[in-house]
Parts: sequence; C-alpha cells; structure tokens
Amino acid sequence: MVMVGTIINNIKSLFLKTTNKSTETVKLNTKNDVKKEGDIKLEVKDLNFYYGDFRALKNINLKIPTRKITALIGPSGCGKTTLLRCFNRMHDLYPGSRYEGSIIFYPDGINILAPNIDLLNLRRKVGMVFQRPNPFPKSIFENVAYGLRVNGIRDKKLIQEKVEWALKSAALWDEVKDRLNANAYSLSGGQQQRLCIARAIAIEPDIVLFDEPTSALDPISTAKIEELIITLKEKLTIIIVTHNMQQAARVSDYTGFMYLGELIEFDKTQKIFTVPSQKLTEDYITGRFG
Amino acid sequence: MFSFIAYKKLLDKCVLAVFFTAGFITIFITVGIVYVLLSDAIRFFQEVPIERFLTEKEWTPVFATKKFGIWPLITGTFLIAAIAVLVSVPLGLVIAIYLSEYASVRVKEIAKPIIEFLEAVPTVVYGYFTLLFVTPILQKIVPGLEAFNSLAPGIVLGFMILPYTASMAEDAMKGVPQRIREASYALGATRLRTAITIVLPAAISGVVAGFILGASRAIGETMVVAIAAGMYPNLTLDPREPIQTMTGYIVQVALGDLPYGSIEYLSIFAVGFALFIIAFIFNSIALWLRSRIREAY
Amino acid sequence: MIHFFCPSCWREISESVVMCPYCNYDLRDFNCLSYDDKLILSLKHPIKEIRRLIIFLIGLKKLKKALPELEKMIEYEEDPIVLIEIVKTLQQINDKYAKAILNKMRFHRFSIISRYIEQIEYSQIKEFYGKATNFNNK
Amino acid sequence: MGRKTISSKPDIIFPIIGFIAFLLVVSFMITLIVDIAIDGYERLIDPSFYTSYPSRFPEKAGILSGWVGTTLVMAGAIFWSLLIGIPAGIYLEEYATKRGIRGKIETIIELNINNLAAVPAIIYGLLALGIFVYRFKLGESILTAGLTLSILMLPVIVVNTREAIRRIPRDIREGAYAVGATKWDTIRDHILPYSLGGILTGLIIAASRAIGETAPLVTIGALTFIAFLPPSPFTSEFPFFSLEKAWDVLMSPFTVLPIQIFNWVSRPQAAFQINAAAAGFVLLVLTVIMNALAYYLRQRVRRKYIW
Repeated sequence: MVMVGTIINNIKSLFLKTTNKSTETVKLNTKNDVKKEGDIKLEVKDLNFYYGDFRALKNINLKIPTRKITALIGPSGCGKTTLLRCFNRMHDLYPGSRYEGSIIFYPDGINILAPNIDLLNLRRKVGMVFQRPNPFPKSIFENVAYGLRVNGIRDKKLIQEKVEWALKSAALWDEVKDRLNANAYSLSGGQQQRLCIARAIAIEPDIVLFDEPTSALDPISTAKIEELIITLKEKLTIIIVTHNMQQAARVSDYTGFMYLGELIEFDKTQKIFTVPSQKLTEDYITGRFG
Repeated sequence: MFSFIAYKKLLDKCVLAVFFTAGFITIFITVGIVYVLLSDAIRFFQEVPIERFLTEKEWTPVFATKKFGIWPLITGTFLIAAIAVLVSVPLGLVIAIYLSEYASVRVKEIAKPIIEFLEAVPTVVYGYFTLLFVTPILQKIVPGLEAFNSLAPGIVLGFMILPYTASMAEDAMKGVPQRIREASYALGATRLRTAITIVLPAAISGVVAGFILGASRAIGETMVVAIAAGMYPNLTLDPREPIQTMTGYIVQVALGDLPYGSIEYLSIFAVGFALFIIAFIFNSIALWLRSRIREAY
Repeated sequence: MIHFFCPSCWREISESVVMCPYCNYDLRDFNCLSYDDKLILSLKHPIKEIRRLIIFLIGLKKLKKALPELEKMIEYEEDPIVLIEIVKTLQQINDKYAKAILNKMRFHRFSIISRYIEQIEYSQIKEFYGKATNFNNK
Repeated sequence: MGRKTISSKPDIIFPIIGFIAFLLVVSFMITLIVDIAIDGYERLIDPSFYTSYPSRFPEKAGILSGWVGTTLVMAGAIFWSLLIGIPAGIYLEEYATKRGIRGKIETIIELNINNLAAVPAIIYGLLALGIFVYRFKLGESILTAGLTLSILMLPVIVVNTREAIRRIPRDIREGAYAVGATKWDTIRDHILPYSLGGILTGLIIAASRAIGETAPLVTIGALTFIAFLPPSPFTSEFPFFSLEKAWDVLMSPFTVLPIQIFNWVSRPQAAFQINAAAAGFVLLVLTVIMNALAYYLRQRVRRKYIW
C-alpha cells in the first residue's frame, strides 16, 4: 500500500511540476508569434531522398525559423527521422543514399546538400541528439570535451570552461560536478541523455537536431528534457522529431506533419493542432491511424 | 580553423589508403599461394607428365628410379582422415547433443573451452604423444600393429578435430529455435528423441559443415602424421602399416637439402598444389553448407 | 507500418474499407465530420496517450461542445493521468458547465483526482494572496 | 510426476553417455599432459635445460636457442599480423562501401580471408619457401619465419577484430560523427579503444596457435641444430642500438621450440625423447597460459562494455 501511495505521489508531483509549465509555454507561444517573418535558418527546397531505389522523401519544401522549436510528427516510417538526418548529412555514413534538391543554411546561404560541402564544419554547426542516449564509454568530462577536441581546441582551460558551461546549460552540472571523472554509463538514462545534449551544445552549434530524444526515457526524465529543450531555444534553433504528439504540442513553436515521405502540412504548432487544414492531419491527430 | 580541417581531411584520406592497402594485401597472399603452387607445379609437370602423376602406383621421387604416382600419398592422407572422422564424428555428435540438449550452463562453460583447447595443443606434442604413448598401448590391443601406422595418428587426430565436430555441431544445434523443441516436448517426446529427430535434422547443414571442416583439418594436419605415421609411401588401406601422407612427404623433403628448381623441390609444390585443391573443395562445401543455415532461419 | 483504426469501435481495419466490418460504421460519415467532432469521437480512443492529447487539445481550443462527453468520461476512464488532463482542460475552459463537472470530480472515486483538485486550488489561492501582498508592499 | 516424459529411460541414460564421452575427452587431455610431464620430468627440473644449446649428448642438450628463436619469431609474427590484420579488419567493418569496384574488392577480401583460415598450415610454408626464401632471397631467417607465421595468424586476427568492432553499437559512431569527428577521429578515439580487448583476445588465440606451429617452419627450412644465438642489436656506445645488427638478427638462422621437439622425437635414442617431452611440456604450458589469458580477457571485455 505504501508503495502505491508513493507511486501516486510521484505521478502527482510530476504533473504538478510540468504540466503547469507546459500550459504556460503554450500560452507564451500564442502571445509572441514569429517576430520577424523573414528570420529563417534553414530552407528546404524540393528535397528528395533515396535509399538505393527507395524514395524515402518526396518533394519536401520547408522553412525552419531561427531560434524556434520545430517539431516533426507523423506515423512511424513516414520519413521524419530521415528528413532530420538530412540536416547534418548523417545519411552520408551509409552507402546507397542520395539527395536531390537543396537545403539552404542561413545566414551563410550555403547549400547543405552540395556534394562538395565540408561535412565536418556542417556537423559542427548542426548538432544532434539521438533516440537512445549514446554517451561514449568514457568519463563524463571527456564526453563533453570530445567535440571540442576533435574541433581542434587544445587549450585545457578553455575546454574546462566550455565543458562546465555546456553541462550547466544542459542542467546537469549540479548533479555531476563532483564526479566529472566517473564513467558516463554510471549516470541514469535521463542524465545520460542530458549529457548527450551537453555534448551536442558544447561546440556551440547553430542548430540542434533531436531525434525522439525522450522515447527511451521515463516520464520524469522526459519532463526534464522537455524543459531543457524549451530553455535552449533562446540560443539555438531546434528541430525535434517526436512520436509523442503531446510533446510536440507542449514544446514546439512550429510543427510539420509528415506522411509516407511527404510533408503534408507545416504551420504554427497551435494551428496544426487546433485547426489543421488537411484532412490527413486531422485524422492523424485524432488517432485514426498511427 | 580552415587549415585544421584541411589537415584532418588529408589525414583521413591517408588513413583510408593505408587501411585499404592492408585489406588488399590479404588478397596478395592468396594470389601468392596460387602463383607459387601453380608455377612450380607446372614446372614439375613439364618434367613429369601428368599421366605418370595420376597413373603410377608408386611414389619414389627421391630414389634413383623415380616414380611419381600420387595415389599412395592420397590414399595415406585419406586413410588417416577417415580414421579420424570415424573416431571424431560419433564422439563429437554425442558430446554435441549432450552439451546442447542436456548439460547445464556451468558444465557448458567448462566444457567448451576444454574442447576448444584441443585444437590449441601444439601438433608436435600430439605427435610425440601418438608415437610414444598411443601406439605402444594400441600395439598391445591390435595384433600386427607396426611402430609407424595410420591407426594411432588417426585416433589422435580424431580427438584433435573435436573442436569442429563437437563444438561447431553444438553451436549449430544451439541455433535451432527453442520453439521447435518445445513443440516436440509438448507432444510428449523425450529430449533424446527430440534431439535426434527434430533438432539434429534442423541443424544438419551446420553439423555436417563442422564435420567437413574437421576432415579438412585432418587432411591438412602435418606433424602428427610426419612423426607417427611413418615416411613410407604405401598404397594400402591397412591401418596397421606405415604410410605417408601428402603433408608428411612435404616435410620429409623439406628436412633434407633442397636445391631450388630440383625435381624434389618441384615435387613438393605439385603435392602441395593437390593438397590445396582438396582443402579448397572441402572448405567450399563447408562454407556453402553454413550459408544454408543462415538462409534457414 | 501504418495501422488504421475504425473511428467508432477503434478496432484495426484496413485503409481501404468503406464500412467497418466490426461495427458497420460508415467511414464516409466520418469524412464529413468537422475536426471538432473528430476530436470528440477520439475521446474513446484505446491508446491513452491519444486520449490525453485530445483532451489537451480540447482545452486549448476551449471546445465547449466536448463537455458532455468529458462528463461521461470521468465515470468510465480508468487512467488517472488522463483524468488529471481532464481536470486541467476543465479549468482552462472554465465556464459554468465545466465548473460543475469539476465540482463533481471533487468526489471522484479515485482519491488522487480529488486531492489533485484540492492542491491546484490551494496553490491558486496562495498565488492570489501572494499577489495581494505584493500590492500591499508597493 | 506420473508423466513418462520427465523420467523416461533414454533421457536418463543419454546424459550419462554424453558425460562419459566428455570425460573421455578430458581424460585424453589429462593423459596427454601427465604423460608428457612424467616423461620430461627429469629434464624439466634441470635448470641447465633452459640455458643450454642443443647437443649431441642428450643430457647436455637444452632449449636455449629454441625459446630465444620462438620469442623472436613470434615477435615478428605478431608485429606483421597486427600491422596487416587490424587495418584490414577495420577497413572491412568501417570503410567498406559495398558498391562499385571497391565493393567487389571488398567481397573478394572477405571470401579470401574466410578461405585463408582453412588453408592447411603447410601450404603457407610452401608459399614462404617459394616467395620469401627463393624469390625474395630472404633466406631461412627469423624474418622469413615471422612473416610465415604472421600469414597464419592473419585470418584469426582479422575475424576477431571485425567481431570486436561489430559489437560497438552504431549509436556510438553516429554520436562521434555528429560532433564533427572524422572517420579517423572516430576510429582512433572510439572504435579502437573499445574493441581493443576483443582484438587482444584474438591476437592471443592466434599467437597460441602459431607458437606451436611446426610444419610451415620446417618447410621453409628452419635448422634444427643451432648452437648460437642471434647477435644482439644493442651496442655499448651511443645510440646503443645498431640498425645493421638488428638486420643481422632478422636475417640470422634460427630454430624454434616445436622444431627442436620434432628433431628430438625423430631421433632413435630414448634419451632425446625425454628432452622432447620436456620441451613439449614447456610449449604446452605456454599455450595453456595463453588460452587461459584469452578466455579471461574475453569474459572481462564482455563485462566491461555492456551496450
């Protein structure tokens, strides 16, 4: 009986904490919409993507606004993760992938999909957090410092400062500051994911991609990460792929709905969820298919 | 910053080149084997017509009257391999069934490394053991067994190839899905019946692949036969008599002085080439059988 | 793979059928429905995350049309997380009917729900007085 | 409990037969070890056995040149096999494109390594004799022997390297690439360190097979009677190391323990066979230690990285 009580209390405290905040953010979003309409970070033009002969993305056109959270939703296998992985050219790691069209990165105006683009530089500017927490089996400090080191930072003091800053930004510093040399795998799943976020932001990217970052986590860790993502948008442009529509509704400013490799609808999150313009979007939100 | 990235990219290209070269070198080894064996074997056949190689019944290249019939060596090789397989297959099969269907995890954890270790024992040690321990004991049991014979090395090789016949067979049987076994148990079959009528047929290609690799290993084994089977090319199927295998002949000739290009030198390449072909055929069959398991599940 | 469900009985059906083979619901009717009606229909969705989302969206839209359905729902809904979402939605809509349902929920068979409502209200009062004292200080 | 399936006769008898069969194997191995230990006991406890050169007199003969030769040859074999084996394994796992001409070459490399693993050892001896000894004119030297055994070890090392690398999840690689690491960065900082245990296990297993290997070395013409050691490459003057002399070491003739044993076994005098048993026991102990080490390492690696 005691156990049931504590569980109930946990659930309760969770909701007291998070959902209050989330309703606030939704309200916030409704208040200050996009300040400047031209503030675009990424512009996807006629993007087609192929795995071998399979056309995984079909004519995607999309504008990702700066310093906003853009969510991509859709049933599994709809290509949302595939689209996300185009933004940092993660597909290039595996043979048989082919891009068509362009993704323009602003303000530089370079095409991410150009064959001669510098992938290292691109991935430095476009960080990524994965579905399952994937820290390296090294110390907590090394995990965050790794990105700095491979990008040519040798100054120990600078690395230390940046690691501290990244861990603080990822709301992990207080939990790990006494054991920076402990193995990253000694952390809990949620902490590991925040460590991965710290690792991604340590190199100060312009954009961070989140690929279902909370799908492997418990509700409490999920809530923390969602909170963290919202605070991160002050500095970063965030694109998040999520399976959980409520997460998209709570967290994001813009939402794209994808279905069978096509972008069906893209708009402000509130509009997508309250007055979707496409029947397919309506059906997906109301759980007709999934 | 630019130079740093450029440097890293250049480094990456260099490393790729190095690694690719390393991979490519492994091809050169096979090419080298085939080239050496083939070129010297061809030179051998230029001096000794291939008909003599295949039709003569004696193998005496180091004698004054040279005869080049490969058959005594091939029968010797296969005789020993056959004895080894006869010993190893029943023993290996029993152990494999026991380990995969009956033994507890702890027994398995101890048994597997012990069986695998059989292959790690230096073959020259096996040779010593065969000549000075196994043969004397067998001589008390088998009448007319000579000091050099094919029976003792065959039996020892039978144990030596257990990692293939027992361990690999066990791996194959372990790979059979549990649900197939359970279906059989549910019908009231005993474990043994299930193992023999259900699991073994399901895993048969893996088990047989293990047997074939074991046989191939016995055919290619050198030191045990060179030490304990004698150095006498003898066209016989009597396991009590001394014989010579293909590998044994190569060792015998190599021990002596070997002028480059002499007929003795060339003859070991001809024998080696024949051995390589036999081993290659056995391996290809085993690989083909193993690829069939992968398709099955 | 993508699964399709009948919007009436929520059993899995194939994408192309016109009539649900289980409950004979005519899917052409469904296609004529407005988004609001679809939302209300989905309150019976078997996946609780979807139910939760729908309730959340009803709150966001302040969809008063859904209140009768929500009132029914508090009787049969078994999942406390969904019920808490209902409470929050009701507070967001905050009209007479919603308040009535909220009052009803004070005596919900799940004590966690009633306690949750108490706690929310307590914190609201505290916040209110907190603001009041701030005024006094000024 | 009345059901016959649980306690039917074959299911009681067969495990007993199976266990006896297993015991037969164990007793075979114990007999082997004990027989050799007893036969060689006389010489094993004699310290001069380890510090003497071979001799015409069995009681004076020792294994000094044998174990020095084995050490040098194995060092060479390990060096060469790692030099080729690890990069080849990494290439096949990490760089393989599986497309175009390179893809075809990769398929050939893979097939080729599978086949190399099953080629009889003595064939490698013929390869070395034909190529290294006669065509490259490296002679019957330590260098040749090291190269020969390295070819023997190569497939085992490549296969083990690949398996160890394959155990590292894709996520780790992507995590590294996502922060801007190059392929080489990823391999150096992640793939190699995390797979090192597995690679090392493979290396030890391969080395334990190679250390007892006799046939290929007999084929390249290793001498059996060596009553001297290779020259030392270290000098008393600066820089204390002479490349010329190191080359002399590589090119010097050699013998190894297994060949020494083979030579002693083939002699008619029983006294030499005691030496053979003693040296065989030394070799056996070495392989036991190496295999135990590999087994221990493998268990530890499995426990260390649980992905």
